[in-house]
Amino acid sequence: MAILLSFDIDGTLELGDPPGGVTTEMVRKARDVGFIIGSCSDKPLSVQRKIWEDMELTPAFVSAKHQLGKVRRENPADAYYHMGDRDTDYMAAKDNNFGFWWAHEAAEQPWLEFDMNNHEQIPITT
Amino acid sequence: MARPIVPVPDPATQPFWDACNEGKLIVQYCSVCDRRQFPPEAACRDCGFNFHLTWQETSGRAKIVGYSITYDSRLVQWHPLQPFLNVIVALEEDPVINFHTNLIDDFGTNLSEEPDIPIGATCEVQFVEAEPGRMIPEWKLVK
Amino acid sequence: MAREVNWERNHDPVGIWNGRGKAALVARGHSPTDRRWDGESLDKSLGAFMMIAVQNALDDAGITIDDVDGIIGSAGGQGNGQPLSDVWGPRPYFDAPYDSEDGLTHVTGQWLRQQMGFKNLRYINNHGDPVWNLIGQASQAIADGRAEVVVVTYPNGNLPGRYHQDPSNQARGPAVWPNTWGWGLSGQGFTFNQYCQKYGTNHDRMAPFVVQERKNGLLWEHSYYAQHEPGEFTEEDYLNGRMIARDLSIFDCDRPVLAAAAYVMVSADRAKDMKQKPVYILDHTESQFSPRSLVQTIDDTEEWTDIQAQRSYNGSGLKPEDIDIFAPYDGFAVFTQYYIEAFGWRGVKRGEAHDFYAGDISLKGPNPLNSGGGNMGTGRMRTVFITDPLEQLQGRAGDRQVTTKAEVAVTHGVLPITAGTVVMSTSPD
Amino acid sequence: MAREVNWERNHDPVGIWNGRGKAALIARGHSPTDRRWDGESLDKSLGAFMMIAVQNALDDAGITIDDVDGIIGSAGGQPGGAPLSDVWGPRPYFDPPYDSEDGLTHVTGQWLRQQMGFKNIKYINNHGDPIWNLIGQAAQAIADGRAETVVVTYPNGNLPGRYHQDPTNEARGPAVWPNTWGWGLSGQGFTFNQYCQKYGTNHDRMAPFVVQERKNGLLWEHSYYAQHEPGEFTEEDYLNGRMIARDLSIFDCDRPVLAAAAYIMTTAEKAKDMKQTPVYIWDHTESLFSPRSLVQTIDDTEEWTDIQAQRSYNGSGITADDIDVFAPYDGFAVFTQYYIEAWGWRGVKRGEAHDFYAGDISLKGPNPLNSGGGNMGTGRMRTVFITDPLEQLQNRAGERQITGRAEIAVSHGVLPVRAATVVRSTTPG
Repeated sequence: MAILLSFDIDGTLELGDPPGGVTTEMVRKARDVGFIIGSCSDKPLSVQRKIWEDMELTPAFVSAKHQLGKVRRENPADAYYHMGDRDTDYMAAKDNNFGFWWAHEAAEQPWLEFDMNNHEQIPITT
Repeated sequence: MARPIVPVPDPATQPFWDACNEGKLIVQYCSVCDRRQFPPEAACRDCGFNFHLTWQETSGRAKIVGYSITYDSRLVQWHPLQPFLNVIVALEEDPVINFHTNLIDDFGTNLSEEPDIPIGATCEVQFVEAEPGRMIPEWKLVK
Repeated sequence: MAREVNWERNHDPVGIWNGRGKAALVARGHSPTDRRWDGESLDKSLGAFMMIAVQNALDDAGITIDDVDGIIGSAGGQGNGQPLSDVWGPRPYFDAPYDSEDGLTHVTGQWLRQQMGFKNLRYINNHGDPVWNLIGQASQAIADGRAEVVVVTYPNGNLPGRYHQDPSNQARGPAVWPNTWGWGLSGQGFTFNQYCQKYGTNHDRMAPFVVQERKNGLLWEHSYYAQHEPGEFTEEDYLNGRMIARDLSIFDCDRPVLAAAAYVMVSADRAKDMKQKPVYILDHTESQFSPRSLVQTIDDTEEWTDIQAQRSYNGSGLKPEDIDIFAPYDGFAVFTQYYIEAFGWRGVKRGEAHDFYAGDISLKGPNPLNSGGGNMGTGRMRTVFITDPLEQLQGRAGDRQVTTKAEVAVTHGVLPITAGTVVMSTSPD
Repeated sequence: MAREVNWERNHDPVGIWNGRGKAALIARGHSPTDRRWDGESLDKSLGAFMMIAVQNALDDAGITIDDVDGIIGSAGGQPGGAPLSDVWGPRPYFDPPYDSEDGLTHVTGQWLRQQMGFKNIKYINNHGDPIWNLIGQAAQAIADGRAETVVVTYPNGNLPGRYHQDPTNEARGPAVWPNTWGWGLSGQGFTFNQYCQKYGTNHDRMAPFVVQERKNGLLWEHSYYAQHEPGEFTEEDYLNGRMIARDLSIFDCDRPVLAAAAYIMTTAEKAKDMKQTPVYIWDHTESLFSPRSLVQTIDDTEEWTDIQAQRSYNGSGITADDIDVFAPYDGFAVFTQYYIEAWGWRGVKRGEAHDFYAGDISLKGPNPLNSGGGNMGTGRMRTVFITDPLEQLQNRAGERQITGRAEIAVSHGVLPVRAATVVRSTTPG
């Protein structure tokens, strides 16, 4: 199965400004487990690419926050998740039929409990 | 529909909101300066006095001046409705006087597609309930 | 002492300033630039940064604290010490001198005097804001003989938490009008949308301008981006900017930062003894308007900026072709076009700014607009609008030094509705 | 439209006024002077009186309503239409145009335009006060080209009932400080008492001054006393005055009256076509101070009046010796000594005014102080401070015409804390 994780940066990743609870190590682990990973942030695309370089990881995508729909179109997957610290992140996820975690929830790495062979996207309920 | 944020009247604006509850759109008018004034102030901005400052009912008709669409407001209560439309209309009989509207009847909020905002198109006022007992002016396009 | 604060030149026709050439800007000093204060590190508070900036400015001028007899500054917040927004104080305080907001998120001249040990001050004023007005105020104070050697202070704070968020579901006082209809940055979006409709242009045509400002900003060592995000900002980045309020995208809004700057200004007489070349103040003018009704329309915007531009030309006796260095504010990127068109710099008329952006506005070209990078290129500290023109006129802008003549500079800000313009020159006449 | 009201010259050093000689005062018109309005007679309301005064001024200048393009006035009360005191409105109103306070106890330019049928007005301003400031404001408006021929209106109302009586047993806002401790006119009494202590003088030494003002006032046809109480006021009368607040007696307080005056001011160019000899405005300057703490001390008073006197000298370029006609305000008789000493007229220094009063200050002598009689000699209408110097310089003061040179006049008022000075001359300078 293909499951996509979209990371907001500021307030979510530890390299963000302000730093969030999701460490580079967690992102690396998600990649190693087989998730499609990338970022979706208000930071300029070029800055997002630079941050991935600093993490020594290669993202499948970088995206502006309002272009989450494009991420879906360009990255076929069976389930999509976005995580972030702002209403804007939540709305972007909701509007584009992504699952969503608030940044503090994401820091618990809920994706590590997924069955990578049989997973159904957890809908946004709130 | 309850509005995200409701206005709290103060002495200067109470007559305006009371009139809204009666279905009337009123603005201040200084009879000696022959000048309308909105938003309401304690005195006429021209002569500096309140002697001739009264309230005058408007035609309730206006034309669209321009618009914006809010995607990311600092007003937290509005977040669930993003993106939403912000339109400015100018009173037909006195284009200096303008009003806010979200044109809710025609375009709603959570805009899903590009709105067609015809600049210069005529609108008329309608009153919508911001909360029980509190009507506020909104505007709709005259077809 | 009799206290009068009415120093502004805002009554038309202002006429040539009688202080022309009597005051000079000679030196600048900056603190490091951080994104925000963590609320704990006392060596990185706004007060600590302000002291660093003041010392750097004194060193730059080659003088000591004992030479200074005036401090003119913004305390960095609203009067009476009100917090800048809901996330600013009250907080638990620290030991003196950090036992109040003064020194943490605001910095008064009186606090600086105490901390830094200024002994010879005879004039302190914290009532001004923003930096264009402060430079004007200091020029006027010097021309009037209130002080001879003035430190101008401009601290700009930022704390954790989102800027100016408002959770209330009720609107009161003047806020009933915007908030009831969800109006906010839409004000700037609306006016700019009117501009686009009026002149048949669109948001994306600002790209070359913002991209160029980012380029210029990377060449200024105090820029937030130069220090913390030194990658190139591309047209692709700009065009993918998320809309905040149409037609204003996230990359049209400046980024709040924590930084302080100080300037040394002196009388023309004293200027001769300073380490740096004097840059003389030829004029300062100010304005404050109010909209006709609820909102600021493009017509208001053009009327107000025209009045202020004419006022500045009237006060300085200059014409557009005399301006070598032009630094119109860009706190929202949409402001700049209104100002360029009002001042008619490089012959740009109403509605032509985007065409102008499409031409050569590069640093080494004929039209080096905002050679310091503006707020877009440096962060929301505003002081590049003073520092860059100063350095250009002193011939010490380094990589940013323009290749055109750099003898007369005009810097202008902040909003169309309330503005100050400062005219500087390498010569006192 | 951009609306800015900041026309005052109040920022030192003001420098020679760039409008010098561009505006001229031509003519004056007065209404009858009554003690108070009865609340019924519409032909004696303040509005009716104001119209009489305007028509008289127009006739005096030899022009018609159609020649006028500006009205600058005080509406005669607080902005916002707040009543002057508890006995002033709200009341039952009459048919239009007397259906509000405007026309009864206040008179706006807009009301006058409507009632009198002014057709060519392009500038109206009611925001100024008192009369010295209005003359300055009109001079500035003319010099700036806002209007060419301006009517300046100054209505002064009075209604039945005691002036400013306050029955409340609670004090709120700024009134908590004076009212809780029963402070009132004691403010003027206190400052004057300080003056007496400082310079070793006393209340009774003001007698020659007040008696002389009463004498002069009887020679002015519009004086309340000339019209209604034409007997001689003697030194014995003064010395038997009832104390109101030591050291201020009832004869040191001006008498509230109902009267209106209007002035025609125009450009130097247009002045040539008018019926009367032009008197040119050389300068106007203004000031507004605030006490260091609760009350105005003698030190405050001397500092403020010194600043304003120097400002006026700086703005007009004249010296004390150049002043032929000197008209310092006397709304309380104690003010005048502060002003004379600040200006140093006839060489009077701090503490010497009472000695000066003891000399020859008669109308036909060498030092004809307040040749119009001031408020003490005419009632609380203040306009004699404009009319008398005008007539002296036009050489049509009749029995009041002084015997010395009358080419340069200085009028000054109202309070030490808030003042304006107008300098006039028979030549444009």
